[in-house]
Amino acid sequence: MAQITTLPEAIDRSVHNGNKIALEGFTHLIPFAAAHEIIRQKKKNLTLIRMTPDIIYDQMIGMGCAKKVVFSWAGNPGVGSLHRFRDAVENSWPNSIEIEEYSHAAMANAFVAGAAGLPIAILRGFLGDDLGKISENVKILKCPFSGERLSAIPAINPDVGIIHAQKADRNGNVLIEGIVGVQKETVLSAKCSIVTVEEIVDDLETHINAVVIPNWAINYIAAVPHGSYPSYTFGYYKRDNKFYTSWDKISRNRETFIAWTKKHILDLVPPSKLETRNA
Amino acid sequence: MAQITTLPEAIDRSVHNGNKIALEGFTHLIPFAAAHEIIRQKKKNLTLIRMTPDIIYDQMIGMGCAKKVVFSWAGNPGVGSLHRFRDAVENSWPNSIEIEEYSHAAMANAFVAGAAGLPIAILRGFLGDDLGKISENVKILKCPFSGERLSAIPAINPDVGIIHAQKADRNGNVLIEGIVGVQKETVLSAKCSIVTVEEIVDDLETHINAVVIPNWAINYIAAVPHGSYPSYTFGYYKRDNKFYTSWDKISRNRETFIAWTKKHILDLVPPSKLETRNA
Amino acid sequence: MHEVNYTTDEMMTIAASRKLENGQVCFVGIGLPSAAANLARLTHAPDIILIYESGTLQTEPNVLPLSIGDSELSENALTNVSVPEMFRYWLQGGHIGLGFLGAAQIDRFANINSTIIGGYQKPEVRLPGAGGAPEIATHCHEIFIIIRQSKRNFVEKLDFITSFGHGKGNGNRKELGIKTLGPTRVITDLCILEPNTETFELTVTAIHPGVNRKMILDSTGWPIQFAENVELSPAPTESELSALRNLQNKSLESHFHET
Amino acid sequence: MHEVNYTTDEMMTIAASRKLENGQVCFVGIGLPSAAANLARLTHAPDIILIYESGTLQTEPNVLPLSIGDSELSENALTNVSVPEMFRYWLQGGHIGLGFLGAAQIDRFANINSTIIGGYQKPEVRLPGAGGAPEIATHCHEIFIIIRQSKRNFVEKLDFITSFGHGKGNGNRKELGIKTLGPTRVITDLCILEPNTETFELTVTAIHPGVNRKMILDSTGWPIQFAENVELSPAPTESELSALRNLQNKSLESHFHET
Repeated sequence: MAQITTLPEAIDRSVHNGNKIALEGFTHLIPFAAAHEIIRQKKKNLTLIRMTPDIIYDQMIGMGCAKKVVFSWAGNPGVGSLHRFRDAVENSWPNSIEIEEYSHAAMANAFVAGAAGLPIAILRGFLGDDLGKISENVKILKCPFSGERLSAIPAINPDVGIIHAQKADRNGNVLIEGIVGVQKETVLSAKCSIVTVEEIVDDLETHINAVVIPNWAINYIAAVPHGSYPSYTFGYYKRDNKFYTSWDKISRNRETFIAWTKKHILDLVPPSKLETRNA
Repeated sequence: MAQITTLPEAIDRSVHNGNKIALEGFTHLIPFAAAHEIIRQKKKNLTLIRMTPDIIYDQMIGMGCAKKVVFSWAGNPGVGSLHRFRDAVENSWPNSIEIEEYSHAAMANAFVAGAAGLPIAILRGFLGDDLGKISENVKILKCPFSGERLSAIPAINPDVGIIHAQKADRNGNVLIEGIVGVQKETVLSAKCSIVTVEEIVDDLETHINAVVIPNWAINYIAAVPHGSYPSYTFGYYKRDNKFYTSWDKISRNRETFIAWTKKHILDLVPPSKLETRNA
Repeated sequence: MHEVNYTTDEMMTIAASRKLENGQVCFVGIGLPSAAANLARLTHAPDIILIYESGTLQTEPNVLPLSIGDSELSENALTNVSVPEMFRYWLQGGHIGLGFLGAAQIDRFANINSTIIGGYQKPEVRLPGAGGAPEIATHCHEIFIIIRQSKRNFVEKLDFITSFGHGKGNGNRKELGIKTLGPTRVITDLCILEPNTETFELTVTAIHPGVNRKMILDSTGWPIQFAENVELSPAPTESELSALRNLQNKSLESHFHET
Repeated sequence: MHEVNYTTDEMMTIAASRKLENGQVCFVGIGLPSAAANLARLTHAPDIILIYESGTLQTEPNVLPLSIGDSELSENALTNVSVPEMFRYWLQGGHIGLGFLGAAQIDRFANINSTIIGGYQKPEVRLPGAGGAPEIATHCHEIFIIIRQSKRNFVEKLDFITSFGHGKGNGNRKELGIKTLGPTRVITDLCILEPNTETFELTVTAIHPGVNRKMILDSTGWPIQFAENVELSPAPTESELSALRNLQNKSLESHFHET
């Protein structure tokens, strides 16, 4: 049964050093506020799982939270590289990180398997590409009926799954609208889940087939207005493309990155509106 | 690209003797009008695939359309037995039928696999039950990572998938609302698909995450008001529970069944409103 | 205090309903389980979470559904998901605490047959088959079964195991890799049965008012065991009975007397 | 007739856009593919169906999306499905005719690298990685690739095969059990390439205005072949250019000049 609490409390109780955690949201609804709270609480040795690491994991990696990143596309969308991610992979700064890499199709399937209580996902993937050849996490499975060769990959089951959503009702049922990515799978595959929401309302007032996650499938809910900024929340605010562009410059250099993080993450009392923090 | 046509035309062009066909709709949106048209067109030797055969397949079986039924629960919901189905299985009337039986979980997964272009579905199923022991369609698969034993079943890919839905727009995009069952999977797993709809409208006017099937995934669309009667269409009309109850009496006896079918299916010019036909 | 009249079916439904707890997440079969679960929701367990296999997640129907996919279920649900999602994410994913099933036949280890009487290939009676039951029986944390008790359906040997209960008894679930508890309680029109903690054989733990041990023995196809301490089920209260009857009348009205 | 000025990027985008057909179902990568596909939609192919991997099914954005998951894509889509559904039902299910990809590096058989430069364990340059490309490349009926041409990205040997094109040439896809056509066209800022029908090696089939064979040879990391009949790409028309520029300006305005 979801407990409605504050973000610092939810992170403190759920995320422990060494955990495998997934903060999901496919470009939309990226749970930035939760990531910043994890940075502030100085969590370490985390395995960070996310299809598109994006700026959110660039920040966490740069601040030394990660020992491993599980991903399928690591770029700054519409802009270019993730410099903190690259600095860690290429130069082991601030620490070396292990990477576990998939394609989007594979990783989406692995989240589905995790949510469905299966140990593996099967797909028609890794055909001819090098990822299938080098990865220990891709095995060939023979169809017991046709003899066809399929790929199998392990399910994803994070210790903690964290997402942002539009709203929760007072009982803690959560509504997600727009691009829904693998957010439902993140909550359902995780041992413990946190949902930050723009607001808590009396009634979700939505469509009969809307994407709603019931309170009994969630551990913690925290109201964090602008909790996905500089990503966006459909129906609430837009993506701050200028910030995404400016991140390229902020993050390219270790010193400017640290200065920005100190000012805009470490020194802030959460949860607060990040909108005015553009560099 | 969906062609908007009449129901007789759609059935005539798509459904051929000997085909494997699925008419889906989980209690809701059962495509009765399409089934009646198949009966009128005297299609034979069909493999009828459907999680819950319901009255719709009872009628088709009784009229000799079926050589095989693939299913997971064969009853008259809320009422009792399917007498025509039982007469075929127990007494080979009007002809013997083969059965291929699953659980709901297995069959739903098999539809998913079909829609996803996979040859098999895997699930944690058939644990200790006799269906897993006697079925040729259940095989054990060993997880290549953990060694765990999983069940594998073949994907469902009907020659023709038929569903009923609330509405299509003039381009042939289809909206399904309410209980959506395996309707999307039926269309996407089938080689050819037919959707009957209550009405064709200018604009679907629905939610950003509504269950909508685009026109390029559908072959034929036919407007058939009351096309799911005596089942129901959410937003349009209710389930005729009296008819479901009366079916027990109509169908219990071969002669009353044939008389009813002649009057209410064979002698009718389709598509028409069936609402006044209650026995 | 005057005597309250009630039927054995009413006693069974009310006895089952009492065993459901507030806040429980319950995967509900249609018919008797659905009646008992909704009675619980309308009486002592207002926050019980009801889930039906049609994809209606957390639904609060105003009347008992006639079919598993009634509009009443979908319109009063928190949301409606696809049937594959229901079985994959919610059931197999391990999110459901209690599975509440009906049955055609049951044996002493709470295995269920709802498939056939006679041989599988040419059955004497073809029953509806599995539906959602087999995976409900293995994936929910625990299972309640509600069934009228008679020699015809409490049988020495099932013709077919549709849903696995405790198999051949103690340890059999674990041997098959099943991690959930399985049937922890069977509620009938005569009594309540629970698996013996050592043998896992169903044992009478409570007897409904007006029922004696001989009636139970005569209605069971094997020499049924009684627990050391057998309770007497409290008779239905007037408020339980009126809640149940009101619900059933409203349901009949809704299903058959509207246009 | 006066001369029209345009950039090589504009030529590339317009050349690519012309190859898209009305009514085609097209899985679109972000950036150059998205620009070309939307230009086609706004000019000669108004009924082209655009799909982005974020789950935005059949979308008609008014401006070019900056990211794969822009609100512009979701608000103008027929519907929004989950990312797993997109990859499982729509892509792997075989419903998409054309996959339209960008690339960091390409080889003569249209294999793509977007993963690393150098060794995998300790790369000189870590690129973003696969994203949706590998399965787009094998599940769409055919593939177009749009990429700026230079010795740095048209290479003799890829450091990593992220997405399989024609592998080692003729027959390699079939050997691996891939049933789709793979890359049928590569559009660059200099020319258009198509696989030779026998060897499946990329061969220049059309050259853009102002480009000569030496420029193409100098911009390719292998001794590139020319088809027997090489066409001259028509220069962008004024209406094509104004449609593209208008779209790009509107997009910039929308992304960066609003609050």
